[in-house]
This record gives sequence, structure tokens and C-alpha cells, in this order.
Amino acid sequence: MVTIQINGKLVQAEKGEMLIAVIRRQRIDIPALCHHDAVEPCGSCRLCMVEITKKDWDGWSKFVTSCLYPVEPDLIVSTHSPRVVELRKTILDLYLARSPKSEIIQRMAAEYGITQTSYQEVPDGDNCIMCYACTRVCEELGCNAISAVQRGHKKIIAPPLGEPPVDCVGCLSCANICPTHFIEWNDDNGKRTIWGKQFELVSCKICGKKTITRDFAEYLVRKRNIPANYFEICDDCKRTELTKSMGKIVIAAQEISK
Amino acid sequence: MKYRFVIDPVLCTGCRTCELACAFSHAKNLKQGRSRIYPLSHAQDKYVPITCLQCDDAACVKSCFFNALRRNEITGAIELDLNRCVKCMACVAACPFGCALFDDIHNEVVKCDLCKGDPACAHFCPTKALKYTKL
Amino acid sequence: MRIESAKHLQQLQGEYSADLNRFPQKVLVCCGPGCLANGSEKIFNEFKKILSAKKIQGITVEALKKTGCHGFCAQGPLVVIEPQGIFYTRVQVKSVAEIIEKTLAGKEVIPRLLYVSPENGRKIENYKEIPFYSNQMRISLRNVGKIDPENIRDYIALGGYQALAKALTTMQPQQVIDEVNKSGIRGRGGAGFPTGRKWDTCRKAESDIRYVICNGDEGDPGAFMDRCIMEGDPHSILEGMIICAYAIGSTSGYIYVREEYPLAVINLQKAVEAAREYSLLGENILDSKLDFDIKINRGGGAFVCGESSALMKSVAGDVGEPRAKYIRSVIKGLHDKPTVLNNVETLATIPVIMNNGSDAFASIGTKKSAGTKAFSLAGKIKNTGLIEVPMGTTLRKIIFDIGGGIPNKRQFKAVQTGGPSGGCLPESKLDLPVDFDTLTEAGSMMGSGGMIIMDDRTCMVDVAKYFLNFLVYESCGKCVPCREGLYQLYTLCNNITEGNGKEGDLELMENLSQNIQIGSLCGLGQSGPNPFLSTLMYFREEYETHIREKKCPAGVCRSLITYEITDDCTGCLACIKVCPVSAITGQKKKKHFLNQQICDRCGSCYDVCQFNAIIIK
Amino acid sequence: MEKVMQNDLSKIADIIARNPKEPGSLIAVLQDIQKEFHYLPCEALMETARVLGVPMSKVFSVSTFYNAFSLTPRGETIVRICQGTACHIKGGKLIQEQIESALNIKAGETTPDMKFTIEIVNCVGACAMAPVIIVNNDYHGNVKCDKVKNYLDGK
Repeated sequence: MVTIQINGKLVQAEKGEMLIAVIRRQRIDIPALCHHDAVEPCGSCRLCMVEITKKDWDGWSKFVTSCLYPVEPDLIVSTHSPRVVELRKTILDLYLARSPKSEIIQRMAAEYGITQTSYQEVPDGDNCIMCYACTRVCEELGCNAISAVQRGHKKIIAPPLGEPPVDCVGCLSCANICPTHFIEWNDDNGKRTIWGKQFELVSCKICGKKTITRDFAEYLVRKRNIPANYFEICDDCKRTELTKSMGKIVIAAQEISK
Repeated sequence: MKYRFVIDPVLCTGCRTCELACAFSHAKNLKQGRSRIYPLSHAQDKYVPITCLQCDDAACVKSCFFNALRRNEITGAIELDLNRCVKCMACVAACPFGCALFDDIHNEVVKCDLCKGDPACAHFCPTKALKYTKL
Repeated sequence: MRIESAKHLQQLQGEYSADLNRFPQKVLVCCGPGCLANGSEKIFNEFKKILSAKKIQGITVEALKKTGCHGFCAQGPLVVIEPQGIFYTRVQVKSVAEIIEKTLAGKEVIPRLLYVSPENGRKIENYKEIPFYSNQMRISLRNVGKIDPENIRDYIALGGYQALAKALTTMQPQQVIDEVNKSGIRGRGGAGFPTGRKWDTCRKAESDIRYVICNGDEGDPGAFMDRCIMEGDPHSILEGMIICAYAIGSTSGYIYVREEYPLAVINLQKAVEAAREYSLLGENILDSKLDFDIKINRGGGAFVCGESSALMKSVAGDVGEPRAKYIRSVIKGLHDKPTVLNNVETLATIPVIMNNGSDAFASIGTKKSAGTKAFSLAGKIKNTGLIEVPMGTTLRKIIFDIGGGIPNKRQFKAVQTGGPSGGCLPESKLDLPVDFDTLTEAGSMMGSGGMIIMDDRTCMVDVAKYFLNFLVYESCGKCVPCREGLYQLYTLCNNITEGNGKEGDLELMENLSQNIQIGSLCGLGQSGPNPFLSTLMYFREEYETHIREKKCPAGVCRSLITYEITDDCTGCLACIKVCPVSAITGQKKKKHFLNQQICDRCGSCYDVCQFNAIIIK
Repeated sequence: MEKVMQNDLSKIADIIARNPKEPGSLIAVLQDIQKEFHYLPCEALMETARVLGVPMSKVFSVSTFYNAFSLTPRGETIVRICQGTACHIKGGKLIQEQIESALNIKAGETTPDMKFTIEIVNCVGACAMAPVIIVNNDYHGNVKCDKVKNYLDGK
């Protein structure tokens, strides 16, 4: 355990824990777009930056992304110092120029008093804010179906060669983790489409309800050793089946005890 | 593990108090959550409360790539860390008993977490068909 | 050939040196990038052809050396005859036979090929008397231009690998580090981090494996010092790396070299192979139980890979995106192991420190920046080329005494140092002594050592725009301030050059710049606004003229200028010949006419007009 | 994308086999393929991914990140225009425009007859003779606007 100071208050933190976790535990509202507990931090959105200093730093301070800075003893953290707030404003302003239609960006910017970007809107700007959440989640799954392509301002997230990604299993993790809901997909008529690739959805053997994609089910069987028959029926029918078999046992037990 | 959740189906009358208790105790933003327990009927007036069995070698835990499902060693429950969940539905599909669920109201995956050690369902069960007992 | 021990190496040096000096004269043909581009390869081949055919005055083809850059690129192709030091400039293939006949056979100097002093028109025979050379002090470039980089024997003959032998046989690793520390050498790659401290931290980091990486990804546009060392004296880099490996306890090293420098890749590869053959790389080097080998990695062409963590990712075969460095790479670098990353020039300097001692090195330069620094001079300067001077030399001395000043009687306006991370310094800063700290204080930085000199025909807003464009293109795109911020900064700057600047733009840009500096993930973004901020600091009125009067005082921003032909036109036809779009028409001895509709304002006519009859409005 | 011939496929396999079969070889393998074909055929990318055990997405990411790689076939003659700082202030941009208009393509493009490709390079380290263009492997220094066409003739 180490003790650090956040906005003037002494706080206990686990050694090696990232600052953002400690800050959020204190119910201090600190914005972040690329941070998600499910994936490794990458520090691309820069919104969670805080100003840190120590007593023996002679008044010198530095700016770090709290999602990527492990706590150290005697750290003095300001989450809303004037410079940090100014920095967040600039970043949100830049985001607003890039993704003016994104609701979450609009909302976050408004919280920092920005309703209109100071800059020129980026031509063809879309809602992808290049936070890498989708590629990181895909990497974590071990699929690596999509990646960042090109570099700099031209960078986009795309499947290899811009074609339907061979390694995608259609689990929707990327679409779900995307903070701006940019990744499009749809389920229709027992088929799921994402990244231009079509997947067959598994139908429940009993009621026909659609669950996950066949590819994802097979992936779970292969990678995580889960019996294939677990994926044959839906959760509702599984409970009904369980009730039936439990019921038989209950009745049999009652018979015996009589 | 220090406690065990015990279900006695014989005592269950299908009153669905547990469902209500569960939904209320997991309410967020004044909206009730989806119940994690269901007293289902298997014969005339005979019910079995179905909820997560907190399996030892749990398929849901195995299916999660993000370490979002972890066992609470004190309560014995497999808890879902919503901050780590990306709604891939692997656990929902993998649970052989259909006890990992998707809550359309809160738009999140839910499963029984034994209310962190004080299961509301057991608390309110009028017939004591549900019990949470110390080992 | 296996070199068994330090003693064996010493014996070989004697042999090789005698072998090298067995000819009465040597011919050194510069094959540096500048001279090569001017056809020095053909000159070398001509020498080779003639000298292979017959022996002249005891000189065989073996006395002919294809060397690295001699430095004075503006006068290339260069041929030097040693030991007299006769310096032939702008040599052509047809002069080769003459040089052989007159100078080699007849010991006669050819005045036509000598360097002419621009001050008094005197022809200077020995290069050591030319101000360009006499004002220099060469340490990292000590062998460049003097030896055949492809021949390890040349390097050994000049005392190469003796520093390694000294370190391995007479010093403990910690002593080596202490010596480097005491010398006060700071990293020549730009940031100027003390090299000894870096090695020390790496040595003390707990790990079974440590790596040495040489950063040869010289990405700064306008800098070519590292290229010249890699091409002209690759063994000095290897020697520095092996010494470093011994000091920190590493067994494997990498040289990351730009693929845009194909000759550097080839020469380094050959050097590594030769060093292996001589057992200077491999197992039990010089019988000291040190095992070390080097692998060469070619860069893929990304400026950001000059950044340490990006470079290490690239060495590992990944996309060169930097990572946030709360753990420094000396502790957790390549493959998460402690790694020393040093610049080419730094490593090439290490053997000199070992040989001459730390005190000798520390006595050169300034108190906080010891030693010498290599610079490449380019842009609007007479003596473009490669130089090395003690730290603390003033910009004025570098630009005017060594560099010869500004050509075409134009006015000095600014000098750009430090590449895209650096800045532009105006005339008022010319007396600054050049070292790491003064340049940073003045709003620029040392960088890797590129110096671009600008005259009054250079628009500072355009220069800032150029660098911003470069950085937008080279940004890896990982973090927002760099990806979006630099893009917006470029857009605003571009608007100004196109006459669409507004009041308040400069303030917005300043604010944005400050936030990019503190908000970016790596050095590229953090220093990205420097070219803009430094030009704004010293040339604010130029920005304001662009915004308020919609004029470009330097006559560069094409949306803001027009060219006109005045009555001074003598009708010489010169401008008509050079106009690439045929916008100028006219007859001999009659005032020419410029069609503004066709003119694309390239300025070719302006530059060619000898009568100042073309003006910029 | 052009179909790669059968003997090209074996060439690709040879190139990959020259390097250690590990993910760290990725950039080196792609550089060798680029050198051989002057671009990266998509079959080569897939084969590289398979042999080195690197996800295809990463291969694609790397091959689009670095300047050295091109995913489209290049022309016979590659005209590289240096846009280093020294070249820029000495009029490199004008040279670029002249070359673009002479070949009627933009930088980064290839003429429809597959004869020329224009590439922009950020400094080739030959700043002493700025502005510089490189036609295939021949350096041309102190390039003048009106002489640009001469360097392209006969290619």
C-alpha cells in the first residue's frame, strides 16, 4: 500500500495500480475515451492526463496520462489544475473538429464548455477517434482481425487489405467497446454482418432463437475447450431443460423419502 | 469459501418473491434489473428456482477472454466485473444452465453475484426454499 | 584471420600501417553522398582503370582509396593526394589522366583544380589551409574521408580497435562507464542525455539479457552526419558498440539504419562481416571472454522510428508506434529487456574517449557540453557540407568562417537547427555558442546536427508550414494532440500562406502549440510545434504581414505575390528560356512581357535575371 | 491487383525462407519482397503472415505504416523527389510540380503505361546539392525547374 495525495486529499492505493483507478475510486470525474478495463491501456486519447509533482521536485511538475502511470509513494496529483483543464479543452476541441457528430464527444466537450470547435472541421471526418479500443479488444481475444492501417492523420482502423477479415469471428466485441459507436454491424434473418463479412448465427435447436455466431462458438470450443453441445440451445431453453431434469430429481427424491 | 447458497425446491411455492427481490436489488437509475433467478414450473404447482450454480469449473469463466468473471473467494460467487465486460456474449452462450443472462433494460450481461454476500432472494424467500448459510 | 589477443592486434596494426604507407603517394577519391551524386564513382573507376594498367612511380591501384565524405560537398567531386594533402575540387573524369600524369608521376600540382579562396582569389594547395577545414576539429569524423570504409585493415592501421583492446584488457566494465561519465559526453542524437549515466543505469538494471542499439535512423531532413559516418567509417561505430556491450554486459546488439541510405547498409554489413572474420565480433573477443554480435536492421522509412520506444518496436518487427514511457527503455527496452540506445555519432566518439582519456575529451567544448559535434551545413550557404567543431563554437563562426556565408550576395536571415523538433534562430542569435543548453534556451535545439541556412528569400511562415506538413505526414497517429493538433496547426499555417489568415489565428495557434507540447505521447509530438513557435518568436511581424496585408515579404508564398517585369529589362531572353510554363514572351533587346494568367509564380525568372528587372509585388 | 505468377510465388517463398522464421523478421522479409517486386503483392503478404506466424492484420498494418512499402505495382522508372528542408527552401516543391506536370501524374502515383512512378522522400542526405531528384538510382543535384524534363528523357 502506498499513500498519495489527490487534489489535496490523502489516499491509499495499491502498489503498481494505475492512477486512473485510484482517482475514479475517489469518485473524481476524470474523462477518458480510450481507457477500458478489459484491455491494456494505450494512452491515445490523452483526456485522462493529470498533473503530478512531489515535494522534493522543487515546484516542478509534469503531465502524465493517469491510465498509464503506476502510483508511486508521495505522489501529489491534481486532476483539474488549470493547465490540465486547458489541455482537456484543447483535446476535446480537436476531437470536435474531427468528429462533430459524435454524441459522446459533444457531451464531453460541453462539460468543458465547448459547443463549437475553434478549428476547421476535418473534411470527411468520421466518428472513429482512433482510440484503438477495437484493435486491442480483438488482440485480447486472440483474433487480430483488424488493425490500424496507414499512419498519421490518414490512419484508419480496417481489416487486412480492406477485405472481409478472415480472422474475424463476429463476436461484436469491437463494436461494443467502441466509445463512439462507430463500428457498424447488423443482424438480419439469422445472419450477422460486420466488417463486410457475413456470419451465420447459431439457432437454438429448441426455440430457434439466435445466439452467437457459429464462428465464435467454434472459436470458443477450440480455444477455451468448451463442449460444443453447450452452444446448441439458447439460455432460455437451457433453463427450461434444467427445470425439467431438476424436477424429475425432486419428484424422485420425494418418492424415496415417502 | 465461507458460505453456501442452498435451494430446497420442495419448499418452493413459485411465489416469485425472489424474482422481485433480485430485480429490485439490482436496480440502477430507478430501473429494475433483470432477475437472475427464476422459479420455473416443472409440473402442476411444482417449481424449481433456477439460478447460477457457481460451478467449480465454470464454462462462463473459461469463455471470458477479458477476465471479467472472477470468483469472490469469500461469498463463493462468480462475479462479473462490468468494467471489463465487452458484451461478446460468450458466457451467455457457454453457460450450460442458461444462467448468464443479457439484461435488455440496462443493456448489460448479468449473472447472480449472491448480492456480494447477502442474497436478496434468500432474504425475502417466505418459505426458506432459498437459504444462504454459513459452512 | 582471427585476432587472438590485444597484443596480436597491436602487431597487426604495425603490419597494416606499414603496408598502407608503402606507397610514396595515396589517392583518396571522395565517394560521399554529395560527390557520388556528382559522379565520383566514374572518377574512381577511371583512376582504377589507369592504375591497374600500369604502375606509376611505385604507385599501384592499391594506393587508390574510395573513401567516405571529405566534407566539402560544395566543391565536389573531391580528390585528395596524400601525403602532400593536395586538394582537387570539381574533378571531372577527363582530368583523371592529367592528375596521374602530372601530380602522381611528375609531383606537379594542377592549379586549375585547386580551391580558390573567395576572399583574395588565391589558390590553396593543401586542404588544411582552407578555412573550411582549418576551423574544424574532427573526432567522430576522424577517419571519414581518410580510409577505405570497406577495408578493416585501413581502420586497424589507423589505430582502430585499440580502444576496445584497452578497455577489455586493462579496465573493468564499471571503469569504462566511469570513464565515459567523466568525459561528459552527451548523446549526439538530439536530446543530449549523458551517455555514461545511460550505460550505468542499464548495467544496474536487473536482467539476464541486455541490448545495445545503434540508432542510425537519421530522419531529420537536412542532416547527413550519421550517414557519412556509417558510410565512411563503419568500424568506429562497431568499436563503440562493442565497448558499450562490455561495459553494460550485453551479448547482442542491433544497428538500426535507414533504408534510404543503401550504401550505409552495405558498408555496415561488410564491416560486421569483416569484424566477425577478425573475431572482433563473436565469441571470446580478444580473449577477454566477451561474447557479442551485431545484427543490422533496415528501417522502413518512418521518422517516428528515431524515437527510442518506436525504434525498438520497429526492431522487433512491429509498427513503429511509441509507447508511454513511465518505464525507461534503459530498464525495459527491446523485448522488455534493459537496452542502451545510442546515436551513431556518440558511439563513433567512444573509442576516442577510451584512447585519449576522459580528461582530454572533457577539456574540449564547453563545461556542460563536452567534446565536438558534427554538423551538416545545407541550404543557402556557400560551403555546403559536413563539418565538426568543438561545442561552444558560435553560429557565426560556423556559418561565416567555415560555411563561407550566404551565396549570391544575399542577406542571412535565419538558421534552422535540430530538424523538425528544432527551430529557427535569427541574426541576433548568431553569436550564441552552440551547445545543447544554449540552443534549447534560444527556442531551438541541437538535434542531430543538421543546420539549414536561410537567406532573405526564405519565408519563415512557409518554413513553419513545411515542417508542420512533414510532421503531419510522419506522425504515427497514435495520440490525439499530435495527430489532430499538428494537422490543425498545419491547416492554420497553410491558410496564412494562402492569404486566408485571420486575426486571432496566431493566438489560437500558440495555445494549441502549448497543449500539443504537454499533451503528446512522445518526443515527436512534444517538440512538433517548435518550428512554428520559434519562427513566431523571432519573426512574428512576418506572420502578421501575411495575415493583415496579405503579402509575403520574402516573395515565396505564391498566393500572395505576383512577378512583374520592369523597364529595366534589357531583353536578354534569359527569363524566357527558364520559364517552365512559357509565361514570358518577347524579342531580343525588347522588354519582355509576362502573362499573369499563365505564370505559376515559381520565381525561376526572378532568380535568373541579372538586371533586377523582375520584381515581386 | 495483378495476379502473381506461379514462379513469383516460389520466389516469394525463397525470400521468406532466407530470413529466420520468427515474427521479428517481418519488416526484413517485407523489405526483401519490396526490393524484388517493387511492391508487395497481396499473396506475398498472406504467405509472409502464414510462415512467420504473424496475424495478417499486423502484416497489413506494418506494410502500410512504413514509407518503404507500396501495395500497388510501381513503374519501371521511379522518380524520387527529395523534399528535405534544404531541398524545400531551394525550390523542391517547384521541381515536384514540374515533374508532376511532365508525367501528368501526382506524387505517389504511377503512369498508366507503368513507366514512371513519382515518390516523395523526406531527405536522402544529399542536402549539399539541393534540390535533388533520384531517377532510379541516379542522383541529380542542383536540379533546375526548366531542366527537369532532361532527366526523364530516354527512360
